[in-house]
Amino acid sequence: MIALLLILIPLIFGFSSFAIKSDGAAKVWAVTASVAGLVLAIVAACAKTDASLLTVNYTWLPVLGSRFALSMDGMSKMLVLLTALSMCLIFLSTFKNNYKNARSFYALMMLTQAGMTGVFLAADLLLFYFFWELALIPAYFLCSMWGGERRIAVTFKFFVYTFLGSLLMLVGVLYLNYLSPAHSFALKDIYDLKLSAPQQSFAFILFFIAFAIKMPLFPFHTWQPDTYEVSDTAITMMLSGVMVKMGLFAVIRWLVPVFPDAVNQFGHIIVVLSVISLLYASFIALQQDDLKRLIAYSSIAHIGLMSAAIFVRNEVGLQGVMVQMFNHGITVIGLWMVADAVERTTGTRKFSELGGLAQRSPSLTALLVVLAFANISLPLTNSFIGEFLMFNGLFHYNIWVTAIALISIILAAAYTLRMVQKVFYGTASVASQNAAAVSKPMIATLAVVCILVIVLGVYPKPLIELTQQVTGALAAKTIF
Amino acid sequence: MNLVYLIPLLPFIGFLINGVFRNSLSKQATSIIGSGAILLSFILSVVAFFQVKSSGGFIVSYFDFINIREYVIPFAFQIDQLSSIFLLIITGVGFLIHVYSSSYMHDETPDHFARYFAFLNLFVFSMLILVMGANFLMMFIGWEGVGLCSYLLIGYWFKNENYSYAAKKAFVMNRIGDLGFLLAIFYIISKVSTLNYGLPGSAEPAVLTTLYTQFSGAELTAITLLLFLGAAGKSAQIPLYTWLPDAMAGPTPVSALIHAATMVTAGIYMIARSNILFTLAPYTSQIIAIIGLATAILAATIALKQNDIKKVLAYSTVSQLGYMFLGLGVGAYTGAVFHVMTHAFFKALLFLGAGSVIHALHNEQDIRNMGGLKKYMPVTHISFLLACLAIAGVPPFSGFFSKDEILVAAYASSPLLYYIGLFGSLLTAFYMFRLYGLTFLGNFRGTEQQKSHLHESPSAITIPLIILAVLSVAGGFLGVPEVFAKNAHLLENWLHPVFAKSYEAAPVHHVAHSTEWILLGVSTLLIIAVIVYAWKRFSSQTNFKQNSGLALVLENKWYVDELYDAAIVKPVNRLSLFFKNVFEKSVVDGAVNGVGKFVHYSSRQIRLIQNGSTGNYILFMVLSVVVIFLVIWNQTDIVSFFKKIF
Amino acid sequence: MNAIIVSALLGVIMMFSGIFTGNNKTIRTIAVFGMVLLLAANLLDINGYPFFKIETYGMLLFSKYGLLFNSVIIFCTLLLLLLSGQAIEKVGCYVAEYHALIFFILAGISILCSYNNLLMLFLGVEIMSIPLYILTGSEKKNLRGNEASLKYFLMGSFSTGIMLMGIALLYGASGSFDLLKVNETIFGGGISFLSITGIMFLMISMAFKVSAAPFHFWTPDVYDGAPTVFTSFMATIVKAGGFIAFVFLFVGKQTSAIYGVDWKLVFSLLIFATLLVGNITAVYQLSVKRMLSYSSIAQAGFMLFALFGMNDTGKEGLLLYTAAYSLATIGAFAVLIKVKDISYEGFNGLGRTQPVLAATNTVFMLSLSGIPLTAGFLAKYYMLLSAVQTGSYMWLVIAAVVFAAVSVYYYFKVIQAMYFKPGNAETEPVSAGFKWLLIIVSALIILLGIFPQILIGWMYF
Amino acid sequence: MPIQYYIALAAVLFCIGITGVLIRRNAIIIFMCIELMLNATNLLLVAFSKMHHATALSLGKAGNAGIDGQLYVFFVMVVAAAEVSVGLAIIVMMYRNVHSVDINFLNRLKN
Amino acid sequence: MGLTSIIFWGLSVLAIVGALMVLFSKNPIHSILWLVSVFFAISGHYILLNAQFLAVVNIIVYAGAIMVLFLFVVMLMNLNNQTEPQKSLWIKLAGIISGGMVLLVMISTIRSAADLTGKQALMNEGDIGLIANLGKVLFSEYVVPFEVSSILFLSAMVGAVVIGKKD
Repeated sequence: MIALLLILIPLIFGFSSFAIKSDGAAKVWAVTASVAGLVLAIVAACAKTDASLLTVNYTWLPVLGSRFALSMDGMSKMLVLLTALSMCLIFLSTFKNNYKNARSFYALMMLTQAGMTGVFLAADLLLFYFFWELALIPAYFLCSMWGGERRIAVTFKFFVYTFLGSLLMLVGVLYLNYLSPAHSFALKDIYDLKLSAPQQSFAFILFFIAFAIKMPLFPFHTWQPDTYEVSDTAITMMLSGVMVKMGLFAVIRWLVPVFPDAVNQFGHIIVVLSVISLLYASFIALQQDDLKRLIAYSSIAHIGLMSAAIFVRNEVGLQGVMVQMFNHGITVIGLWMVADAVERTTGTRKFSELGGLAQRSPSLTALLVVLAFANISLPLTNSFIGEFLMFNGLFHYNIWVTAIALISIILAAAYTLRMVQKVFYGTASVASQNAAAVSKPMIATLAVVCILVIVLGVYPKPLIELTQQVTGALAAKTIF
Repeated sequence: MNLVYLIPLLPFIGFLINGVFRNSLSKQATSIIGSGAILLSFILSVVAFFQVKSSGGFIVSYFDFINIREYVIPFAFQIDQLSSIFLLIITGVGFLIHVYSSSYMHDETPDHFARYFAFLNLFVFSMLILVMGANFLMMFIGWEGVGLCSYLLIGYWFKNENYSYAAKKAFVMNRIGDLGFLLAIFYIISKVSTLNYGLPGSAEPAVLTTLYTQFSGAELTAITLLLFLGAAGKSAQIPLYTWLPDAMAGPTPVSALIHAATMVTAGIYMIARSNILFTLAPYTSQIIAIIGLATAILAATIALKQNDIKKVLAYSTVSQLGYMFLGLGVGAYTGAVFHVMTHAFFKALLFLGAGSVIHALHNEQDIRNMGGLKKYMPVTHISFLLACLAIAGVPPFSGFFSKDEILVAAYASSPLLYYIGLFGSLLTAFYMFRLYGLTFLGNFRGTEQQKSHLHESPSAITIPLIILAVLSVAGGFLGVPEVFAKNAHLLENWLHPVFAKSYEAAPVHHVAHSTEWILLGVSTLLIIAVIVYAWKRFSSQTNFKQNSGLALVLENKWYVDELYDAAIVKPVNRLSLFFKNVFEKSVVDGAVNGVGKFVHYSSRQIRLIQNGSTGNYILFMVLSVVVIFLVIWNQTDIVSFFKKIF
Repeated sequence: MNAIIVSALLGVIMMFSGIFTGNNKTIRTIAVFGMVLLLAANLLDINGYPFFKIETYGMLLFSKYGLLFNSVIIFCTLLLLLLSGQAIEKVGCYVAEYHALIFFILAGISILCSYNNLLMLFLGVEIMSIPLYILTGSEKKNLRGNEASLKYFLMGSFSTGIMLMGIALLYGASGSFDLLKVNETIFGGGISFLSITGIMFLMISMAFKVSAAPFHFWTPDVYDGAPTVFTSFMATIVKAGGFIAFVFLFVGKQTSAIYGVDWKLVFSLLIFATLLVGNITAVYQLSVKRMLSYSSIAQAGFMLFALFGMNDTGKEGLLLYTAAYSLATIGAFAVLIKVKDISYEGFNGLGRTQPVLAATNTVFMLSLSGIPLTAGFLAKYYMLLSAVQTGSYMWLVIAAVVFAAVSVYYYFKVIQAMYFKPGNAETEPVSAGFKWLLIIVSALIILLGIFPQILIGWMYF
Repeated sequence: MPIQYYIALAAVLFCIGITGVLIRRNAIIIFMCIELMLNATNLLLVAFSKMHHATALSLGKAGNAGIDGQLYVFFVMVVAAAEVSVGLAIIVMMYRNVHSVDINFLNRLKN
Repeated sequence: MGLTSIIFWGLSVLAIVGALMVLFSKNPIHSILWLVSVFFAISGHYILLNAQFLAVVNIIVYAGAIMVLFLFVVMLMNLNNQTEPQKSLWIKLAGIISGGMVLLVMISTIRSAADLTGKQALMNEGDIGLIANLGKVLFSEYVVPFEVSSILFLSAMVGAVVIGKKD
């Protein structure tokens, strides 16, 4: 029941938000919804496995063999929690921002949330596909309506790109359905499929491209920096904090267990691709001149590592990915908040025009430094555990790959600190001198994020315990 | 024993208070909180020390930091002989430097002052975690933590872009070492599924007590080399030493605490901690010895021609660290730790003294503009002189004992190492007294304005100087070699449990007492001779001509920075720019946009078929009819063709 | 049978209504009521209440599927009349006659929904086509309309000739026009080149009617030149009629390899060409109307999958596809008619000036591009499923989805114009009823997108 | 006569019709060519009708066998007549507006 | 070679020549007249095949009504040699080649059609083409299409009115 509510709340609040007349009320409405969602998500995360509470299974498309089935395991719980938390953080941190046509803005945000939550909960392949798209459409409108100059073209590229990916996945869905003797989409039945190697390879490629675009993985990533750059930062937070996790989640939930042979066959290529992604993005980030683009590339790098850790197929790496999915979400949202604050107070994101902001807003600087170090996964920040485990997983796979991948931690330090240096240190530029004060909710939310970063960095046990069972089950099924 | 957690926690609390309330606390409150926290830690460290003394080492486990099916890494502290020594050094020297800082940094505004103390406290916290951690991961946590604090403190004056660049450089270079450290950790954990050191003498399965036997020789070599890479990064060894001199951008007490006394010795701590692994990997040990020695000599040569007071000290630090590595490499673990300790005393003293000078001269750091400070700053002068004597290795100052222990061990390993090492210590004596001479002797060469303000520093500065001077002078007696007195090497005895396994695995070659006497005698004589020469030469030097030839190369640090810049930094940046501006735009995104453009282009072309002429339309239709018939009649071929492709 | 007779009668009534009343509104009201009546009659027929019991000697065969399909078509026509009825008045002064022609066309389509004889196929196609030539040219002073009409007529007659040749050859091979007998003879016997050629010709002419490439050339020009309301009619209802005729010729015969001929290959080439031409050419269009006509080609490419698959999924899917596509296209054209400038720029800022129009139009575009939660998605899904179920030709399925992604480009350009581009789109006055109707259509699209069984389930209850 | 002769004749006429459609520009002539195509099929249908009749005769159950073909021809003529009336009306309408029946002038709608 | 054959070949040649002349006459009037002659030839074939009813209908409807309508329209428009547009040679060539290819396709079909070998079209006999038989079948089995074709006529009529009537 909770599973259904988790989707329904943002859905209902979202649709009703269109009807709200005043922008301020819409804002409050959205915050209410997100808080309600967060509470529910926490309840769900804390709930012991109680089938009736966490699963839903209704008849939906009998003619096609699809059911409206939702279920929550540890990974779902964690990601739903991340979604709900992120939305809360986003709405709160941007509380002082005024969006034109705010009711639509909040409505679309909540609809996207509903879609993403659905993706994490779906226990039926077709339903999963539905939610996958449902998350995309409002995001498209969001990015196109609120953001920078080139947003229409850029967002469109993003949309077509991801949509193409999903369509290929649709072919894969169809193919699986065709091969499934019961013509069922249920997660369990899909897992039980016995596919021949060529069948697996074919379907695997179709699914993988979709997920690789979503994650995004080199060389399918070019939509991402552009989109992150031009869309409004609140939206970017959602895209980068939660939506890219959809790709990783999907790989873990729908790809690896279903096509073990294909994963075995293509795993090596994908690991290499992921490591390339990791290093390539890091290299590019090294000379970025735009705050948002830098964070975007950094995000690509992190995702590359996660993808690599999935495809090395061992439990340690997988556990790392699980933890990191949550933690990366938190960290990157924090970074975007900083980017938003910087852009809103100074009016620019270019390093060449920034500098010395530390004198103007020391609190922001302090919080940024925490997040920056979380971004380079310093121990005792939340990202460390995940990266540690992932690199460890990678190490099990191959020491040289690990060594090469580890170069990224150097590069990460270089570009992240360069960002800190260029934006906050040095002598104050004109833009910095004239910077407005950072809004109180922003600072407060950022502080919450930083506290989360530290707390989860010191005590990651809840996250590990939440996902341990899933990891174990998956490992038992597919290892590997 | 349950209070152990307070040792790191107190500085952390200090950090939090100073950090969060930096805008509301007065400077005095800040310094009291900052220093007080460290003092309490120190007291607790002393308590811990005596606990260890009375009942041996112990491990306190708090919670599972990482708990996955394959392994558990606890968040645990291990207080044993080695870590308790380091605790004392860190908190003790740390406290002194905090006190010193409260005066030294007095010109800062309260919020920056508080920030400074917060960082300093955070540093102590991290350093304590580093040495108290009961496993390699805990060490890594501290390892990175100190790196962070070093970054923050080097870039403390963030308005200066060069400083923040230096901070970044320090951090990034450390990261290169971390790469090795992490790989080593993975290596260990994937082999034995634990990272715990294990208490010396305990039989519980842990890496350093029992499980190390599971590694093959090659694996040990790999692990130790990787660990050494980490140590080289943190402890500024070739090839990763260049960050340390640049790190002098930070406030001088920071240089004293972090970049001389404590953090940079983390590498030594790490190797000393995992000594058994290194002992069992003779190949690595050799490399360490060679690199250590090479670093010692290289840094010493550079220090000869530096004119920045802090730079000289920085290179001196690098050089001394090289000695410590030499000691580790030849199996003189105690000697290395001993040198860490004495070095902490006299190098902290030197830096603080230098700070005092700089303070007095209003941020003048060039020794060519100093001179004759002897009469203006007596306390500073005396303590500085003592420290110089200590570092030069003049008996009976502390440096003499520790350095000679290393050199003698080196001799036991290979006389060649000793000779080179001795040459290095002669260089040390020379540049230290060059520094001393130029700074304190002769006549003041600075501006009149500076001269009018010359004064001895306040007591918050001088008292730590005095305490450290005492320690520098007397610290050596903790490790009096056997030559002088039997069983007088207290440190050796104290640390013996930690290194017991190593000694079992590879018994230390003891040099015959007679040989040792000769070595000591010769080295002492030579050093004194060099000191005298340097004293003479630099006490009255007034004109400084442009360097040329080798001197110029030395002044420019062998052009290593330039080499790195040309060989690594620039290519990386160029590669990055290439990726960003060319590859990403033209190739990756170009392909994506190319598809879009291609669709557009085909759209324009295909619609030309739709040219409006009915005749053409029908013609196309008729042709299509023909084509379709051809397809039907040749379908077998076509189908097999498609099957081949798909 | 109900539908054929009632629609023919209604056609006659409409003819005469023009004589008795000059009031367009009355005529329209009569037409709407007539359409409702027709729908009711057809629905009664489905439920087993035929009004007439006529011996057809196997000329017509009423299947539930055909009748259901017919109902969908009639329902869509009803919507078209309701949404764009006023636009018919603006075409010319023969409002009653136009309506009469529409009813006659529906009679033709009703025949196509139930024919069982190649003669009825021929008559049905002609009854459907000839009035269309006229409707296309109904704006007599409009040169574009004239041109479209003549082009349509010439090419249509040409395809009639081809179809007749095909039928003649089939007759030669089988000795009968009865579909069952034709099937029995030609699909059951040995290799007959005569019937292969016959079927090919028949197929080509049907491909022409449903505007499958490379026989699509008339479509963009005719759709562009015809009065928009009739374009809408042609693109949806008439196309659906063509498809149902096409489907009855091929589907359900398990004809995948008669005489060693792999029909899938031919259909796959047709589909590929259609998708290619439709989608790619639509990308560069500047006028929404012309874009929609290319889009109709592209959609036909997807509908052809029903023929490619030749299985029940394809049949079910075609029903859903027709409903989804017709609803969305009728809606889109209804909005287009209201907008003064039919180029993309004309839609700039519609989201602000006419939020309801823009929102519903968005739903239509989403459905056309096959976004989940709209009927368009499940329709495409069914089509692809029917292709996948054949177990081969995966390249075609992949090509289809790639083209679907391309289609997003031009459909979303409309959405972009409406919401993201600055501008003040001007529209004709829009009544509240019109808006509500649009909302109902969108709601239907979404409803079908979530619960397609409310339509497909009818086939089996 | 062997049926092949008739088929060949019909095919020739049919293809001449097609060729005519392709090579002429006058809409009326094109339309006439289409009528020629229809007539070719008519001829073919009648020939087939007689062929089937002959086959049935040889099997001894002639009856009305093959009559379908001739009736079909009848309907084709009916349809053709209707088509011609509409077609010529359209051509005339076109002629009234542009004073030409040249299909090459029909190029307002393109691309 | 019997009389039937001679007539067959004569009519065939007339039909083909006539058809070709339709194409190649410059003057539309001539084209129409040649087409009429083709229709006559085809009617001759019908008679040969003993399909008298169709032969007559063909002459009345096609050669008579339809072609006269054509003639009427052409004369109304006053089309002649001078106004007759000509396509370029290349287009003509392309058209002829395409038409020829379709012919090839069809001919090869016939040649490959094994089930046609030995099949004869019944000449000069068989009474299915007689009006009585046709009528009986038309109004029994074919009554539905017959009635349905009325819809076609109605719509064509309405259409002609809509198009042809002056506003």
